[in-house]
Parts: sequence; structure tokens; C-alpha cells
Amino acid sequence: MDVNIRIAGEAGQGLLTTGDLLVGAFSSMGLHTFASKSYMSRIRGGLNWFDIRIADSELFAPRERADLLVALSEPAIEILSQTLTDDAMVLVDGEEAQEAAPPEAMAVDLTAAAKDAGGKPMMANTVAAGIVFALLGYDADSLDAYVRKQFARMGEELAGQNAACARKGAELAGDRAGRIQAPRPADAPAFVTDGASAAGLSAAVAGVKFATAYPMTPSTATFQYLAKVADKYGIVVEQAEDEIAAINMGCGATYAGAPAMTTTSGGGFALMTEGLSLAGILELPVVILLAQRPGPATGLPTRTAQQDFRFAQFAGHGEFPRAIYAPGTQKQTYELVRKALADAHQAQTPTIVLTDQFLQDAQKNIEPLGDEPDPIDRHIATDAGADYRRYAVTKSGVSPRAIPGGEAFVRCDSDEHTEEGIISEDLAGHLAQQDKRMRKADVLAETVLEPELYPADAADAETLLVCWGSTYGPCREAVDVLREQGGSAAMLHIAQLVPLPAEPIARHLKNRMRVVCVEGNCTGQLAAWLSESGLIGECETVLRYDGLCFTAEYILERID
Amino acid sequence: MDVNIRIAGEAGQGLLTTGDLLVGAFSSMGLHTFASKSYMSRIRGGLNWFDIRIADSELFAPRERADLLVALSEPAIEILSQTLTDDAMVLVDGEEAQEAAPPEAMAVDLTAAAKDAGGKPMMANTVAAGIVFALLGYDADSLDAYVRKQFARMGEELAGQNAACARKGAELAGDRAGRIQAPRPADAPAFVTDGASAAGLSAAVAGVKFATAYPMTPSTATFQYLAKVADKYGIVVEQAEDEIAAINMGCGATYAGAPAMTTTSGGGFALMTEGLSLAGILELPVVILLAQRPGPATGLPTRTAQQDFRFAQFAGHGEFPRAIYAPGTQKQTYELVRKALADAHQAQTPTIVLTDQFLQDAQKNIEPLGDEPDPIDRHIATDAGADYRRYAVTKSGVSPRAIPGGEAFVRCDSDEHTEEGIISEDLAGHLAQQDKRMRKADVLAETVLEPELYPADAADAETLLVCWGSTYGPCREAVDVLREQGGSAAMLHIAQLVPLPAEPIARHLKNRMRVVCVEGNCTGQLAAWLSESGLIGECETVLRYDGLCFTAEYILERID
Amino acid sequence: MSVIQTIAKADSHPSWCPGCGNFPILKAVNETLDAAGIDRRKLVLVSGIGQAAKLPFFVDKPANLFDGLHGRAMPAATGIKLTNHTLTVLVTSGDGDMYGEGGNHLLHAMRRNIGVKAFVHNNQVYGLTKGQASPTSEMGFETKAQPHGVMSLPMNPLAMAICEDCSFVARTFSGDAEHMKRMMRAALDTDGFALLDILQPCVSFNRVNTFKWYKDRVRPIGDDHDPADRDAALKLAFTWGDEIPIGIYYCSERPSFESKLDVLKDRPLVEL
Amino acid sequence: MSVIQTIAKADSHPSWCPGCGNFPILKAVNETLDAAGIDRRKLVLVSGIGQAAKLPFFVDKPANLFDGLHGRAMPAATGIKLTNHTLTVLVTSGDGDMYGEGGNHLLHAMRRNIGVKAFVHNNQVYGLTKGQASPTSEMGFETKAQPHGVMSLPMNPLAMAICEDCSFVARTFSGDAEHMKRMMRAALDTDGFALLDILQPCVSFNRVNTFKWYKDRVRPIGDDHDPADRDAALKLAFTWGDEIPIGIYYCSERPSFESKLDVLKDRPLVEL
Ligand SMILES: Cc1ncc(C[n+]2csc(CCOP(=O)(O)OP(=O)(O)O)c2C)c(N)n1
Ligand SMILES: Cc1ncc(C[n+]2csc(CCOP(=O)(O)OP(=O)(O)O)c2C)c(N)n1
Ligand code: SF4
Ligand code: SF4
Ligand SMILES: [Mg+2]
Ligand SMILES: [Mg+2]
Repeated sequence: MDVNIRIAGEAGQGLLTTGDLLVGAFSSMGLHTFASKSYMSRIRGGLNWFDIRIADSELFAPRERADLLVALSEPAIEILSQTLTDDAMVLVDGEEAQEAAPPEAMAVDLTAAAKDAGGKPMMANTVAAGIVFALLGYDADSLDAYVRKQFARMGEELAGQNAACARKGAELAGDRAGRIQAPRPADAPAFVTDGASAAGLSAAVAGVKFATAYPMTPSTATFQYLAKVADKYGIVVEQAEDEIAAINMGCGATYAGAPAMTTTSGGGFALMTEGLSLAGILELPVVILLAQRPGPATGLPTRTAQQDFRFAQFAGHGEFPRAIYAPGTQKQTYELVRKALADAHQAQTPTIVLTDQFLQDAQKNIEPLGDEPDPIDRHIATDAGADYRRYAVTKSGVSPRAIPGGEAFVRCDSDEHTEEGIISEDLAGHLAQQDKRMRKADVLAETVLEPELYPADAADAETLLVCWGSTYGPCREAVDVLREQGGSAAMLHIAQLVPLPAEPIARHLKNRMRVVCVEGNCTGQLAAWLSESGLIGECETVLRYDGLCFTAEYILERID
Repeated sequence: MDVNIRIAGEAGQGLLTTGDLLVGAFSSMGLHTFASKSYMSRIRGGLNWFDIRIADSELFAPRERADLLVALSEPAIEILSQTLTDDAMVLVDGEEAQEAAPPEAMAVDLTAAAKDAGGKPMMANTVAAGIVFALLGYDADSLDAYVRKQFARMGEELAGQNAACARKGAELAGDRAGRIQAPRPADAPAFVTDGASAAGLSAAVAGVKFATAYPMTPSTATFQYLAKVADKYGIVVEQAEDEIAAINMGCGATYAGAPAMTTTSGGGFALMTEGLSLAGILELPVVILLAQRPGPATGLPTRTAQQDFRFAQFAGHGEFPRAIYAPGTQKQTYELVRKALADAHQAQTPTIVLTDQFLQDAQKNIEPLGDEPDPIDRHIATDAGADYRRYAVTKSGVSPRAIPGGEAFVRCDSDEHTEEGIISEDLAGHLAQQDKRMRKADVLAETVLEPELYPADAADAETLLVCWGSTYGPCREAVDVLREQGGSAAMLHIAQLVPLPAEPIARHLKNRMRVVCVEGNCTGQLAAWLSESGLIGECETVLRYDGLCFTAEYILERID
Repeated sequence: MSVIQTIAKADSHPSWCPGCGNFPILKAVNETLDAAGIDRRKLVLVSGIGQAAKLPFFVDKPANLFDGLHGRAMPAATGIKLTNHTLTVLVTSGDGDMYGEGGNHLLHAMRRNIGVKAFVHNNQVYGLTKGQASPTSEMGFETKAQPHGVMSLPMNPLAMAICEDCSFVARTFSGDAEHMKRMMRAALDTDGFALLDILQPCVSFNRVNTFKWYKDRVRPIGDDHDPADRDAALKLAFTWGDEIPIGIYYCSERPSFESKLDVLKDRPLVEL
Repeated sequence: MSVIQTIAKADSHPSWCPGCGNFPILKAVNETLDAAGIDRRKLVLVSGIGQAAKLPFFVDKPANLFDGLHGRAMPAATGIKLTNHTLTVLVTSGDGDMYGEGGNHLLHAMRRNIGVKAFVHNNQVYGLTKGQASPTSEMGFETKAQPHGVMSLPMNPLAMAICEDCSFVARTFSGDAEHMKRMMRAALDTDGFALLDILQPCVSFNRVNTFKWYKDRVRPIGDDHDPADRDAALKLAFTWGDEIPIGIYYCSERPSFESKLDVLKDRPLVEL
């Protein structure tokens, strides 16, 4: 039992305010909530929407059709009224929107209502929330309480006005109250996060001390999250003049001993590839959060995609080991940013976390993520002396890591070098260093994350949907539907793509009647990687690359 | 029957002058010649060498051991005397070198000899050439004639002095004359070229009008070749402030209608990947010559490698079609730079030619390459009018290409765009454009270059060495040796890697007892690509990544 | 099931915020091109990525356009100009684009003195990415990426241009249409590289350097200023605060890059 | 069969050409570090790629060093300094590295005024890649890549630095050891960012700006020059030709970037 609420209008109309309010309020009631954003690359105008799904059991993805459309502009009505379920309700604000609305739509002048209730015009958002609450049959008290708490720090007066507006909304719903059959509050946690914040929080908690980036959608939210919490965690957050500077600053910072992260999207990542190679030869634990969006080039800046995995896999000239992670949920984003930092420090090599616009922006209420500092091990050798050799050849390939400022002299060089880190053209030495560096791929492999089979006991499900990254949720929900319908289906989600956990994947792929790779790109990048790794031959795919995220419906339609 | 002459010493000692003189003289006599360079990343000092192989039949590769070492420095003796055949001769110049030389070495003061002969000190090189000629038993007259012709443009006096020095050298050989058994002159052509020049000449002939680059070894030689012939062919050659500027200038130039090329090596290519993606979405026929050297990062700037194929394959964010070529010989470099330009213009998408330090520098005498302008078809639609749509959706994916300045307005945009080239966030339009762009992969596939089986009739050879790029020569010679020894071996050389000529490769791979990929990297990049393409499973490899080029010996030692 | 793909209708042009300083700039560009009698078929509008960089899409009459990568308008424009120097090549882009990501290209374009004209919409902020500091943001400017305010000195692009002996260096203000048009025209009439910095309020993200803020400060440069006088020009370039000079700071008689290339003497490269 | 891999023996250090201006620079660096009493364990030498950029490998006493990518010494140095501001971070690199590929970073390092010192070995040529023009090569300078001579105006890094209010801007000459050491010391003693341009003959590829050429032209700046006087400093920066001023052009009292960050007040980032 779930309801999907779509709030739509122009950029600048305050959709996010209404949306955030509702997400918070629903979550505070114990409802399971999943919210996602769809917006255009502009500051005003256009057509944006904010989807909020609520349910009495855990949600993992958005769905395509909405049960309630709150439309604040004409195009919002025109375009999105084709995306509703059969008995959906429509709430419109504004004259233009009203004209375009179907006759049965509920039309309100939200701003007038806010003023009516003694509030300010911008509290129209709270009125809208009040109406939505009532339409769903929820008690106005819960919203009132949440609103008061939320606006408390702005002073009692404002909080009171907002609460009045919320109640005004409930009132306006009139006899439509409860018209939409809504899930009952369950015991879902009140803590809400999106992928971008989960990534930022994870980095802060894991001890990132140096964060630098050049703004680029959809990665900026993580960078700005770090800026916001910088004082609390003691982080230097600096906007770089360009992405090249960002990654090279990161190389400098990790050399000097601070865990460092940089955030970017495809175009910025492209500019970082030379620096990635630098981190490879200098053996620096640089971590890149690559939040994907559709390319090529500028492409669709505010949309979602999973197109840059293979680019990330081979990015940078020359050969060096790396790890690539692709978390599926907000929680896993938190876990894997930490793992990316830990692995990078353990193996002394760069690692990359792939997210995307959908995951960056998607909000969900989950068990609170730890926010106490809990730094990863930097693996710093504190006993290094004057005879220290930064690139000592070892069995594992990992050399003792000292940082400058102590007894040891720390020398590193982007040319091939001796064990001491001094430029050298000795080819035997080069072979020793190259082999040493490549051996670290095994170090990364030792702690590789197992793919997740869902349901965990579906070892003999006939159809296996294989996916990575943010496709987790939609795939999982598709599997639920298939199984409810009596199908024999499961999902295999691969959250660490490099090194590939080949053995467990092979095990999970064995004896399946049907394997389908579900990916947000048009070439089947995971499918190709599995094929290269000898794990599958030609393989069925469900690909989406229109810029929107997957949904269970989208997948189900294509695998029947 | 072949002889390998190794001229070694410090940077700045004029090795190249001696080497070039000998290569020219041998070639002018009809000998088959193959010369390659090994040098350090410095301007003076160190240890460089220049290998010249001569034979009475065509040569394709260097060999590891030398029959004659001309050593101009102490390390040249010490290090390289371990690289000689059993009855090799050694010629040393300079006091230091003399002391380190084996007793049976021939020691000469070349500079004194030059002065003796009435020449200048720098003509010591010509004296050395004279000695080498004599040791090989070749007639001093041929060298004399070649030297006179070569130095003619510097005036009769200098030419005469050089000729005298050459004769002086012959005289100094004394009774050692003819001591080395040398091949008889055959009917090899006098035209000598290296890969770098062949690439440059091809570009000039094919009508490249705009060349821009930022200097980077080993690509610079091609760029400087273009600068040299710029006036003759009417080319604007401009050094860019960085590689990012280079590729973006190339995008601008191709948009405006000029065939354009940029040359770089791995690190510079990394900086170009964002621009590559731009060429992908703008559908511009930008061509990159990527001359490989060992990485990561600065790596070994003057050495050779084949490490950047997969990086090139996936470089650039988002998904778009491209073609990648990897010529095996100087002649094929000439052919494939042209093909890269032609294909790029036909499919309106970027293409990449992979060479490497070995191929860039390797000289060989071959049938003269055409130097008359013979421009490729730019596929420009001259009849485009006011209603022109740059990105018209067509069946092939290729849209009519107009250039600005005529009746048609030419609009292009790095964001996703309408058929008119106007920024658009319409997702249906995006799908249409993305599908259109990707269809061009088929256009590229239509003209894909077949791999070469050597020998051509070796369809049932048991062992197949599979290689790409400059490994052609060493592999081919290894196959010759195996077959001479009664083995059943062949080579499959894949000179176009993307799109992969899968069908013919599959045909050639069928029923082989043994398939070995021979590559200049440590991860087996072609092997992985063949595996991804479903053409082979796990496969044997012979990899070399010490910075030196392959030789037949190296391969043979590893496949027994 | 309906897939929400057709949102073309919502894709209104221009996509700027109401009240944005880009509107008057657009109008001035349209009018200047008309006044200068520039054949739009011989015009290429080049830009990078950003709010300002969308200008080429919004001009009133069709023209050729090349919207490249963020920060890379100058090299693309250089490639276009060298390939066909009979074209008028006009770059319109933002301060982040031209002074931040593209800083190196601007510097070296000035050295070359390529015959491209650049109009930089200087709103002292990153508009399209929602309000981070740009290279010209003032110290103390607070944003979500700079919660403690900008700590770096704003860049001085005009001083830099004067030092590199740029052919034409001027500043104007989007709030003064006539001045803007005069400056744009003068830039277009320049032979070599022309840099025109346009002060432009961003109503959504720059609450400090507002229309009024600029309006209160801009002061046209007096007739007594000699644009050939480098020292005087630099003095103007260092004037920023209570007073901001607008007008032509500096002119230099350097020949354009393309005029020096023998290979372009007879005809443009594209015809060779 | 012998594989030719062990050429370590031939890998002599320093790997510069005999007579190169880098040798006296190296000597001056060694002596200045000694004179300043800098604990080499608290020193990080940072550079990019090029002949000049090899200096860190050749210093007489061991130090920490970071030899990064071509053109990217400044951002790496910035990352190092911000991570541990108790370290002395000294960049030594070439004109191509710092003014060409790295131009944007230099510009923005000045804006930040990060407490890094940069010594730019300005030989007006690309040495390591065998003689192409650099951003400071003079017009008409002929090379294999510029057979018709350089057509762009040489960049004026000192003027640019003065315009961006760089804390310390000076020029010296590798042929004047005492002067060099004085300038190096003054740079090291600067709190914010210091730019020291060092004129350096390249005997292999620059046959125009030779030792004699520089020697005949360099002229120490008189005591009457006030480095706080921007206009006077700019005048010096535009003096190039028969006379080239060496000495401190400009000084500014801006606080360093790192001194403004609250989070660094108590201890360096690396200890947090
Ligand atoms: C390589 C790259 N990095 C970052 C971005 C994201 N980006 C787009 S526009 C922009 C800044 C725009 O600022 P400005 O140039 O001042 O233009 P404005 O929007 O203010 O007019 C940024 C950082 C990008 N598109 N490409
Ligand atoms: C990204 C990249 N581009 C190009 C190169 C090649 N490269 C190495 S050093 C150099 C120029 C060196 O010139 P400069 O900085 O002036 O130093 P110099 O050798 O003259 O001391 C270049 C172009 C490189 N290593 N990396
Ligand atoms: S964000 Fe600022 S610059 Fe962009 S359109 Fe809006 S007001 Fe103009
Ligand atoms: S090439 Fe020039 S800069 Fe490099 S070491 Fe030789 S003389 Fe010095
Ligand atoms: Mg701006
Ligand atoms: Mg230099």
C-alpha cells in the first residue's frame, strides 16, 4: 500500500520547500518515505517535479505514475496529467494552471490562503502541505507538531504562522479529506537523508580533512554538504579554480597526510584523469566521488545516467590499480564512501565512488547514520627514519607510508622512480615498481565487497536481474512484483565493480535460466565487463538512457 | 642475412647524425634498412643508442643483439657490450670509452681523424660512418657519393670535406675492412621514413589544414613535421597553451570546415578527454594522434608502450562512437592516418590513431609515400539552405554537414540539442539524438579494416600470435623464425581496434591450437577486449612493459 | 504507461530569471549586430557553459553558433577564426567560464591577439550551478560553498588584459543600454582581440552586487582618458569600490594573429 | 639473452647540460636553504615536469619532495601547504610549466595568496622537449615548432602578479649568485605567495637569450624603488629590452590564505 505524490511547477516556485516539509512530516509520523527530484537546468521557469512516495513498508524507488498531482504551473498540468493513475487527484494553484486543469481538479489560491491564515505569501507551501495531509486523511495535528518543531529556530511567531497555514490547508481540503487511500503510519525512522548528504557525512565521519572541488551538478550537493559541516569536523573545504586543480590539490593533501576527497561529474572527471594517473604512480589514496549525469559533453546537466563506469575503469594513462564502487542506496553510499577511503589508504591507490543524479538527490528515511568522528586508518608509518624508502618493494606491493614533517624524507615523483622516490630511467627498476604497483590490485581484491543477492535465499530463482549503483531500488522492487506474481526472479546488485568479485558473481550466475543486465546507459557497460571477465556471454539487457531514473514499472515492461 | 649496428653514447654526441647518415647511405645502396632509437629523457649525457639493421630482404623490426657496437662513452661500452653477438666487433672513440673497452676493440680518435682529413670536429660522425662502411666491406665510393649529395646544399666545400672524412674512415679500418660479413645490396628503395614523419606526411597530403598541439614526447616529431611542411601544404600549425586548448581549437576548426589533427601522448590525451566527448556530441571529425609511452603519469617519457588502448576506447564521459587505429608499420601509419581522417569525416565523429615511441622513431626504407595533395572528402553539404538542421535525424545517423559562412546557419551545442542544434531538455529529443549518434558506429563498422593474417595463407597454422600496433614487425619476424624451424605459426595483426572487425577475427581464431596475444602492456588490453567481444576466453599472453620495444627474440623466448 | 519524456513544451526560451541582467545584454547584442550591419551568416557566436553562455541561443535573428565546453570558448573561437578569418567570431560567456575554468586560455588568447571579441557577463557569481563564488566575487561573499565568505582576492581581468597588451579592453554595465552598445560596437570594430567585461546583476544568487549596487557606482570614463596610455588604463583597472569606471580602458595597435600568418594571406584556410 | 634493462649506471645526476643556468640556481638554492637554517625535514620541494623541475632531485641535502605533473605544481603545493602549514613549501619549476600549462593555477594561487614560494626558472624555452617556444619566448624566436618565429607577445608574469597583488614579486638572474640568494631568501621570508622569476640561460636551445645577452641587460633595481608602490612596480615589469631590472619589484602585506582559516588556527590539518 503506497501513495505517490507529485509536486510540480516552475523552478523558483518553492517545490523543494513543500516537498521537504512533507518528507519530513511523513517520516516523523513513522511512514516509509522515498522522494526523488526531476528538474531542468535553469534557475527559474521550466518544469520541475518532486515525487514523494509513502508506504507502510520500506520503499526503495520512485514510481512512474502519481496518485496526487500538486500542479503550480500550466505545463505541470498539461504534461504531467498524463502521468497519473486512473483515479488520481489533482490540486492546482495559480490562474494559468487552473485553466488548464481538468474540471474535477481542486483549485486553490495557496498564497491567498496563506495570507488568510495570517501567514506570509511564501507560506503557501505550508498550506499546500496541509491540503495534501488532509487529502491523505492524516491528522492535522501531526503536521502542526512537525511544522512547529521545524520552524522553531526561526522564532515562535513564524512557527505559529506556519502551523496556522498547515491547519488552513487541512480546512481547505473540506470534504475531500481522506479521499486518497493512504498507508498507515508504521515505525519507520524519522531520520531523512539523500545520497549526496550521506556521501558527505560519511566522508566527514571517516576523517576526510581536505575537500576540494569545482562545482558541477549533481556532485555539488556533496561538496556543499562538506562546506556546511566543515567547522564541526575540522575540514578545509576549498573551491578550486578548475577540476585539474582540485585533483592535484588532493594529491598534494594526501601526500602531506590528510585524507582527501574531490567531487565531480563526468566532464570534470574527464579533466581529472591525468591527475588520477598521478595518484596511481605516486600511490596516493585520493578518492573521487563521481556523480554521473547523461553525456556526452554537457549533455543533460540535471538528469541521471550510469554512463561513466567504463570510463572510470580505464581513466588515466598507463596502468595502475584502482577500486570502483557503485552504491545502491543512501545507506550504502554512506558505507561505501567510507570503504573507498579505507581501501584507498590500505592499498595506497586512488578509488572512485560512482553515484548519479538520482541517488544524489533521492531522499529516504532510514536508521540514523553515525555522525560521530570515526576516522579510518591512514596506515601511516610513524617509525620511518632517515633511511626511509617511500616506494620500498614489498610482497604485497604496499610500501610503508610516511608523511613529510617527521624524521623520514618523503620523496615522490611522477616519473618512474627508485624505491627512494627519485627519478630514474633504470628499466629494471621500472619493472620492479610497475609490478609492485600492480600487485596492490590483490590487496584491493582481498576486501572486495560481495554482491548482494535479493532475496538472499533466491539461489535458484530462474530470472536474475543484474545491476549496479542506484538501479538497486527499482530492480529490487521489480523483483518483488515478479515474485508476487508467482515468478521466479531475483536481483544481483554489484556495488563494487572493480576489482570485480568474480567468484561470487560466477556462483550467483550459475544455472540461471535468464540473466538480464539492467543499466542506465545505452551500451550495457556492466554486461560488457562481465563478458570481458568471462562471467557471461552475450546477455540480455534492459537499458534506460532518457535521463530519467529506472522504476520497477520500466523494468517490468521490458522483461516480459 | 642481416647485420645489426649499434651506435651508442651520450645525448649530444651526435649519434643521430651518424645514424641518419648510415641509414641514408645503406638505403641509397639498395640495402633493406630498419633503424630504431633508444634514448633517455635528457638533453646531454646519459646513454642513448641508435640501432641500424641492414639486410638483403625486407626487415620489420630491430633485434636485441648487435654485431657491431660503435661506443662513444664509457657506459656505452660497459652496459652495451653485454648485448653483443659472440663475434661482434667494437669500435670506440674517446679516452674514457677506450679504457673500458675490451682489448680487441678498435679504438679511434674520430675527431682527430676528422681534422686530419681536413674536416671540422663535428665531421667525426662522418669518419665513424666511413669506418662502419669499411668494416662491413662496402665500397667507400657509395658512401662518398651519398655524402656529397647529402651535403650538397651546404656548399661544395663542406660536402668535399665530409667526403674526405668518409674516405678517411675507410682508411682507418685498415685490415679490418670487410671483417663483418654483410648482406649484399638488394633493390630496396632509397626513400626512408619514420612513423612520426609518415603520420605527418599523411595528414598533410590528406588535407589537414589545422594542426595544433602541446609538445609531448614522442608525439612532438609529428607535430614538428607538420610545422616543417606547413608552407608547402598550406597548413596553420599552432602550438597551444595546453592540451585542452589544442583539442578545443581542433573542435572549432572542424566546425568551421578545416580537417584538423592534434598530436599528443598519454598525459596530454588525458587532458583531452573532455574535448573528445565534446567532439562526440558536436559530431566533429577531430583526429587525435596518440603516441604512447609508458605511464602512469610522466612515467618513462622517452620509452615505448602500448598501454593506452583501453583508455582511448572509453575516454570521454557519456557514450558516443569513435574509431581507433593501431598501425603496425611506417607505411600503415601513412595509410591509417588518412583513414582516420576519412572515417572521421564520413561518420562525423572523433577518431584516434595509436602509435608509440618505437614506431614514431623507427626508420625504414620503403616505396616512396605519395606527397601530392590528395584531400579526403570532407562530406560538406554545399546546398544547405536557411532551413538547415545540423543534427537532422537520419537513418544512418549521419546528418548533412554544412559549415558556417554559407546560406545555412550552423548551430552546435555541447548540451543535448534539437535537430537544429539548439539546447533542449526534451527527453524524447535526447533519445532521438543519442540513438542517432550511436548508429554511426555502424557507419564506421562498414569500412572497418580487416586484420592481417601473416602469412596470408596460414589459415591452418596451429599457433596464432595476435597483436596490434607496432608489435607487427617483431611478431612477424617471430613467425618467420618459427616457420623456418618447422613450426606451424602465424600472426594476426589487428590494425583497427574499434570498431573491432569481429567476424574476420572470429574466422581467423577458429580451430587454432594456441592463441597468444602479444602486447606492450601488463594487463593484456587486446586480450581483454577480445574476451569482452566474445572472441576468446582466457588467453595466453606475451607482455612487455619494460619500456623497450618487442623483438622477435623476446617473443620467441616466451612462447616455447 | 506514460513515460515522461516530452517536456519540450516547458523548455521556454530564454531560460533566464525575470529581472536578470542578461536580458538587457541580449538586447544590446541584437541591436549592436544590426547597427553594425553584420551579416548573420558570417557571424559565429561562441560560448562555453553557464547562464550567460546561453545567449547565443536567444539572439533575435538566426546566426551560426558554437556552444562548447565550460571554460573552453576561447580555444574553440580561435580554431574557428583561424579556419575562416572572414567570419566575425564573438564569444559571449560568464565570468566563471572565462576567468575561472578558462583563465589560461584567456591569458594566451591575449598573447596571440587572435581577432575574436569576447563579452564577459560578469555577475561575480556562478549562476547556473546555483550561486558559488566566481573568480570576481568579492572577499567576504558568502555562499553555500563559501559559508565563511570568499577568502581570495577577486581577480582583475582588466588589469591582466592591459598588462598583456590586449588590443581592446573595456568595461560596461548591463544597466546602461546605450553605453553597452557603444562598447560592443567598439569591440566589434577592433582588429585583434577585444575583451569587454559587462557588469551584470544576478537577481537570484548575488544579493550583494545588485543592480542598484552597480548603478550607484558605475561612472563613465571621461573624454580626457587616452586609451593608449597604459599607466592611466591600469589606474582605471584598479579603481573598484565606491566608483567603478565604465568605458574603454585601453587600446593597443597590435596586429591580429591571423593577419600575421602568410598561409592566410590569399584566402581563408577552409577554402584551401 | 641479454635484455638491456639495467641502465642505472648511465643515469647520472644532475642530468642537465654542462653550462646550463640551472646549476648556479641549484647552488643558490642549496646555500639559501642553509643560510635560512631551514630544517630539511620541514621542507617540501615541489615541482612539475621539465628540466628546471628536476631541481628537487639534485639538492645537496635530503629533503621531502613532490614532483607532480607538468603544469600542476601549484595546486599540489597548495594541497600540501593547507594540510601542513608548518612546512616550508617551495616550488621550483620552468617557465613552460608555470606560465604555460600551469597558467591558470598561478593566477589563482596569487588570488588565494597561499603561503607557497615559487622559483620559476625562466629560460624562455621548453628545454626538456627540445626547444619549442615557451610563453616567455620573444616574438620572432625560431624553433622547429615555430619555423616562422613566435608570433605571440611574450607573457608578462611579473606584471600579472603585481596586478593580482601578489605578496612578493621579484626577478633575478642565474648569473648573479649573490643577487639570486638575496632574492630567494626574501621570497622564503615572505608570509604569503612569493613569485621569483629567475632568468636562466639554456645553452642547448636558446641561442638568443644567452648568458651574455642577459648579463648585458640585467640591472639591479635601485634602492630608491619602493616595492609597495604598485605603479612603480608595474613600470619595472614593463621594462624589458636593453635593460632588464632585477630585484624586488613588488611587495604587499596581504595575509596568507592559510592564516585566514579558522580550522588551522590550533594545529595543522594533518594532526586533526
Ligand atoms: C568541466 C565543467 N565543470 C563544471 C561545470 C559546471 N558548470 C556549469 S556552468 C558553471 C559556472 C557558471 O558560471 P559563470 O560562467 O559565471 O556563468 P553564469 O551562470 O554566472 O552566467 C559551472 C561550474 C561544467 N559544465 N563543466
Ligand atoms: C600534460 C603534459 N604535456 C606535455 C608534457 C611534455 N613536457 C615535459 S616538460 C615540457 C616543457 C618544459 O618546459 P619548461 O617548463 O620551460 O622547463 P625547461 O625544460 O625549459 O626547464 C613539456 C611540454 C608533459 N610532461 N605533460
Ligand atoms: S541565476 Fe542569475 S545570472 Fe542566471 S538567469 Fe538567474 S539572475 Fe540571471
Ligand atoms: S636543455 Fe637547456 S635548460 Fe635543459 S639542461 Fe640543457 S641547457 Fe639547461
Ligand atoms: Mg557568472
Ligand atoms: Mg623553460
